[in-house]
Amino acid sequence: MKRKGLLLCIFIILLIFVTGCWNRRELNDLAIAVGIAIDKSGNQYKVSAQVVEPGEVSGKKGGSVAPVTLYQATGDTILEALRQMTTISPRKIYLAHIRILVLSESLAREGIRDSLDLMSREPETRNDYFIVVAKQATAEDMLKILTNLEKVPSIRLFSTLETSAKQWAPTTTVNLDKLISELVSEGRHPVLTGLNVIGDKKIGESKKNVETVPSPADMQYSGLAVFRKDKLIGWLSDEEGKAYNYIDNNIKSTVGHVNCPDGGKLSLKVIRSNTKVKGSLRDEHPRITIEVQSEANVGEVQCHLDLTKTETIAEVEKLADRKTEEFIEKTIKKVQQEYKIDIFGFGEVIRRSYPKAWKKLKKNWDQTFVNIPVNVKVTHKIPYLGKISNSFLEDMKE
Amino acid sequence: MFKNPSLGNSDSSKEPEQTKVPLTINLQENLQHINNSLGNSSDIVIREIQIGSERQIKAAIIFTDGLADSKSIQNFIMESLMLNIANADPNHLITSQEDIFQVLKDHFLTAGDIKDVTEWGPLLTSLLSGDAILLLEGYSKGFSIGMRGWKDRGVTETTTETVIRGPKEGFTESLRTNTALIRRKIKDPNLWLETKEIGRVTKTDVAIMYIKGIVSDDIVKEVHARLDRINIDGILESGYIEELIHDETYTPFPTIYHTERPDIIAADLLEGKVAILVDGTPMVLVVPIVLISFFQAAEDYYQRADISTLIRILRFISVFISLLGPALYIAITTFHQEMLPTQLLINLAAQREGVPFPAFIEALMMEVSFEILREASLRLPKAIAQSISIVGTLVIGSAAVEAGFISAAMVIVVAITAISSFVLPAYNMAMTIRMLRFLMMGLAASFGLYGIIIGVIAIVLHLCSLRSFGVPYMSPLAPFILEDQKDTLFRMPRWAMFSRPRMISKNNIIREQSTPPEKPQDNTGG
Amino acid sequence: MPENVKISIRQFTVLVMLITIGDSILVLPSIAAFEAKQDVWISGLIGLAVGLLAVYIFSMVGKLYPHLTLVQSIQEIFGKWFGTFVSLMFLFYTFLSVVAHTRETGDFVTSVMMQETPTQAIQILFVCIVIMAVRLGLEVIARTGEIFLPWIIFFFLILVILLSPQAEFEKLQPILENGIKPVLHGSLSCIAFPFMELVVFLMIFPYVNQPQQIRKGFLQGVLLGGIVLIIIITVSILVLGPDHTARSMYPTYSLARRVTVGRFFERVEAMLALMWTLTIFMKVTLYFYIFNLGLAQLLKLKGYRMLTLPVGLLLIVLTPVISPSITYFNKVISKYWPYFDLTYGLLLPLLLLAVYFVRTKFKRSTN
Amino acid sequence: MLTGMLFIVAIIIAIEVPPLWRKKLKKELWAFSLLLLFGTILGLAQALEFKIPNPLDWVISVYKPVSDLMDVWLK
Repeated sequence: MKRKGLLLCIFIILLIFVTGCWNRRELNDLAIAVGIAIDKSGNQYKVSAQVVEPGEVSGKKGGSVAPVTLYQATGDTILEALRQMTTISPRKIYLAHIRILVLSESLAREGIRDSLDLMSREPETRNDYFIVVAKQATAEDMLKILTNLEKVPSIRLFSTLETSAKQWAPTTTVNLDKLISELVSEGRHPVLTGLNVIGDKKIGESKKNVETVPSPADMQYSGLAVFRKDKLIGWLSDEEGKAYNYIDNNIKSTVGHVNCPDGGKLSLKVIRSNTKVKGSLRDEHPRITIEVQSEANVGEVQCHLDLTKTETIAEVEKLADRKTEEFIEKTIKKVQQEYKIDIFGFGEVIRRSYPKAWKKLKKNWDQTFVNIPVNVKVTHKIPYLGKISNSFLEDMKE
Repeated sequence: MFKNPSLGNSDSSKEPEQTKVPLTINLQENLQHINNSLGNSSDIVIREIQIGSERQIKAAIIFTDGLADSKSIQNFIMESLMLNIANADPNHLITSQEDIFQVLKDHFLTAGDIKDVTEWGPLLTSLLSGDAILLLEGYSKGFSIGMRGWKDRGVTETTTETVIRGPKEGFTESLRTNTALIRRKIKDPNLWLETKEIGRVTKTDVAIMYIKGIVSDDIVKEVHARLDRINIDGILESGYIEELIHDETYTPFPTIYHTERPDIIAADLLEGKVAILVDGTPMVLVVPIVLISFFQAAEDYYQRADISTLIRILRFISVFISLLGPALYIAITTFHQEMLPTQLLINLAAQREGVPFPAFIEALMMEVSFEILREASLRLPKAIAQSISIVGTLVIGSAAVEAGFISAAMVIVVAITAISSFVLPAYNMAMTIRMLRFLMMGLAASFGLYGIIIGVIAIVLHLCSLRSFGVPYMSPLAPFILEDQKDTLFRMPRWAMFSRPRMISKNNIIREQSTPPEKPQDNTGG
Repeated sequence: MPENVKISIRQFTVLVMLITIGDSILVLPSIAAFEAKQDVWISGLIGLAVGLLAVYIFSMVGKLYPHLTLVQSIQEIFGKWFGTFVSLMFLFYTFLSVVAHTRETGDFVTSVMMQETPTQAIQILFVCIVIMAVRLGLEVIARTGEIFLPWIIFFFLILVILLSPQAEFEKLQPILENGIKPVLHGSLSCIAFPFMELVVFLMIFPYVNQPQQIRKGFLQGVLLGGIVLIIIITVSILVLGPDHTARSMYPTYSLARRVTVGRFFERVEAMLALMWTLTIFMKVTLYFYIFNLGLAQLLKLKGYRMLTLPVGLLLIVLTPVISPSITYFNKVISKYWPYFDLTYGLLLPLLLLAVYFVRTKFKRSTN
Repeated sequence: MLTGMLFIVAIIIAIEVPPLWRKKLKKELWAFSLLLLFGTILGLAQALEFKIPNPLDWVISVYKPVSDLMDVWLK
């Protein structure tokens, strides 16, 4: 019996060797796509995939060839276009390492729904890349610019967005899961960060771009694209973007300035911020209260203030509170009046606290949203002043 | 398939023809018989003498040159018989009326170990074991006198199991020395020693050692039964015994432990295990054994508990690497590229640019060439072995990478795997892991991580089904025994290791009752 | 008696726990969240409560004939002909469960990891080790369970701990948005999948070495396994949200994709996912064992081992038959299978108890 | 597919039948053979692309009323 068992084992192992290897793909059979751009051309999709040239990217060698290449194809569906790329590319496009998905503004205005299904259905893709909108440009242009510091442009786009969202706040990182959950939510509309090219696009496409200082062309994130469901309807400026992130409790750290009472400016580094959005119901009419609690350090002083006094600090805190409140309120007003849709998730807030009332409200929530009273309350706390207390400007007699 | 077709007695009956034949009275005939039986072998020394006060009795001393200590024979047999008898007290004069044997034994032979032999079988065996045989004219019996003494390697430092801290001595090829080495460590009267003779031709001495009262009697009985079942012409090394008595042949895992360190044997005996010593080899077998024992080095118990625990965890990690390292690399780089961070993936892809083989073949080539190098350096003299390993690792490795046959990452993986496999204290277990590594690589190459997990499940199932002399191989992990966890994944402080393994020593499990050391009362007031 | 082995009460508890987790850890959050949305954790709690009750009933049934397996005691209670029929139905149920679970494993591995590999190949490999395990016997299965349990718990904890920073408690609100009915509907699958399927343990009661402790061990195992399931359901909701949970085929896998620690420990879902093949493996193995054992006992054979290979072949042949498409299969599993489970997990034990008591009463009164 | 199937069946027979035969376990041999035959027939039917009834369809037909009732009741 034992020997028979052994025989069986050998048989199974043989079977495995003979039949296995369906899914096997060697590393050098892969075209590692790091960025995908989707444009609309007529009724078809034009898909561009930025593919890494591994030998050029990884240290040692590096030379005359660009670190990435761009494959483009047009098809009725995105998957068809992707597969059509194999007529150009020697290897199969491998999607698991996409870092960034760029959608063109024109596509976004028509609706991004169809583009997203593939990305969420395809088992190969993951959900850790960011989705951005190419502002007033085609998406493919965004993947054509060569960059410095980070040889692979898509990886650079990824880390740029991550860093700026962390340090500066007007941009926001949106991945597929978040986008989809906002798309299906009844009480919220999505936003995406915008991306555009600054400088000379033509030079940006050649290696010359990384040979000169500063680069003639570069990519920059700016503004947030506002969507009604899956259609882009407008843009928010950087400051409004920051306000959006305040409301969304998305601020990791940022910098803002206040005007000193005697003129001049004082900038504050926000190091921690926490936002609570509360909904309440008064006679069937919803109201929203936004409470922001920020911790900020003094970053730069360009005016005469005696920071050694606690009263001054309290005063600066007040100033900062009012400043932040103002721009948050302004942004909400703008969205209410101009775009008339709820991108802040106030509807979700009401749904969570008042599920019964929400059932009635949800039918025309966006109309309700336009007139919803919002109360913003910001409190700053300034625990530290940086390396020095009073500015040397104080002692510098003119 | 390979079983002996005629397990009858056809060939075994021929050999022991002489065992029962008695000696004759005629001395010359007896000597002739010895010469005939041994084919006039030149190392058999036959010294004919005449003893008695009047030298009236013809006698012969027979011994094997090289096995018997000829100096002792001269001092304690020849001198006594040839000189002392002549000068002896007249009361003890040898006369032909008396039983001369009794007289000789009682008054003249100044040797310790004297046995009567009346049949040819035992006579020849003890002659060839190094005893001196004394035959007398007119008697159909003789003496076998313990005069064994041959050139011996002596107790030296072990070469296969070295330690930083702990005793350095190792067993030798002589059974007696080995039992003495163990006795020196355990001076308890309950340390029992039973000897058997196994091997129809070699007649090798096999000793079973255990501590009565600690060992489980069932296991001793089982060991006896299995040893008695052996019917083989020769035992040259304990490996013969191991293969003939272990529980399961169709397994890559060893179910019997072997060591050449007396301190390990002593520790195992104290845990209630049974040691099987075989004459002619320094490798002593221990049964029953569990998987965890192969992860426990002697040093674990001489160093402090925290160090030992960390080192033991390191050992588990290295076994994991050694078993699954190349398999995981193959699976991840050929099936699950999404698991790699982007930058790493790009680097690996860059290394693989231009490598003509699939990762599996690449790994297989590297692993096989490593095994060749390892085996080669094992067989060569130490000095050459080193240069071989330098040539193998540095020259071939880097040349293969330069030439673009192999990716550098693969060299790293194979190298770390190879080094990890040497961390295990037990060489035979390391070999097992190596064999299974190839199986896992095959599974990984065809089914990726899924194949690996299936392989791991199969290995665990197999391990759980194994037993060593009735003790489950995976205990105390499965069946889980909480008290025995103190010396499994961790090594608890000495005072916490209060009991013996539950599964091995079924009765008498209390081992110590010491309490944790207390801090002295601080009376200085500082 | 084809088997003459004993497992300890600890091993029994471990097996119960592993089987409770079983395949439920993969599919339950999705199926239950489809009905109950964000209140699915309440469904889980209801499921656990009913499950504990059911286990209590199982142990009562087990005490009627402590030395007989379920198939044997069915015949003892229902009489020869009807008993044989019920036993056959029960075996049909266990066999169909094995087929469905094997199919599930194949689908899972194929759809998340190896799209181009034929499901059949995955299943054949899987069934091979299942047969190997079953041929080695209950003792080995139980010991293997003991080896795997710490690993499963370890990886489960890793998953939960690493995901805890991403948990958003607002996602649990509003509680009972649509009243209690969807929650009850969701709890149906929470009762059936993990707990009702434990009825098969009635087949191994006689092999536990301390029968008087079975009830305690059983309840412990179910409680621990149930807690693991409730935690995974809750974490799915907290991290993924109800919509995503209901939409994914394998929410736990989506969860594992979310794991990221400081950009270096991420993309480990394949590793974590494979840990769940361990629990499914244990479940399939036990069911397969029980089917073979039950069949051997029904036919009064000397041992069950010769049945394993033909049954394995049958299993491989049937897996593609039962699932022409994943939509069909998922619909059957989420809509009809719970009732199938309930029939054997609740109705059968209650019927056994009722008939037993009626018969003993009747006997006593006639005597 | 077909040959692979028959090959597997042959292997199974080679593994199981001799010991059963040697031990003269008639009933076991019958049970084994019937199961194997059943499996082989189903497998061949599948390999030749005959339609095999799906046991889950039976389950559906039994439980559909219950399920529909529950759906209505718990809506």
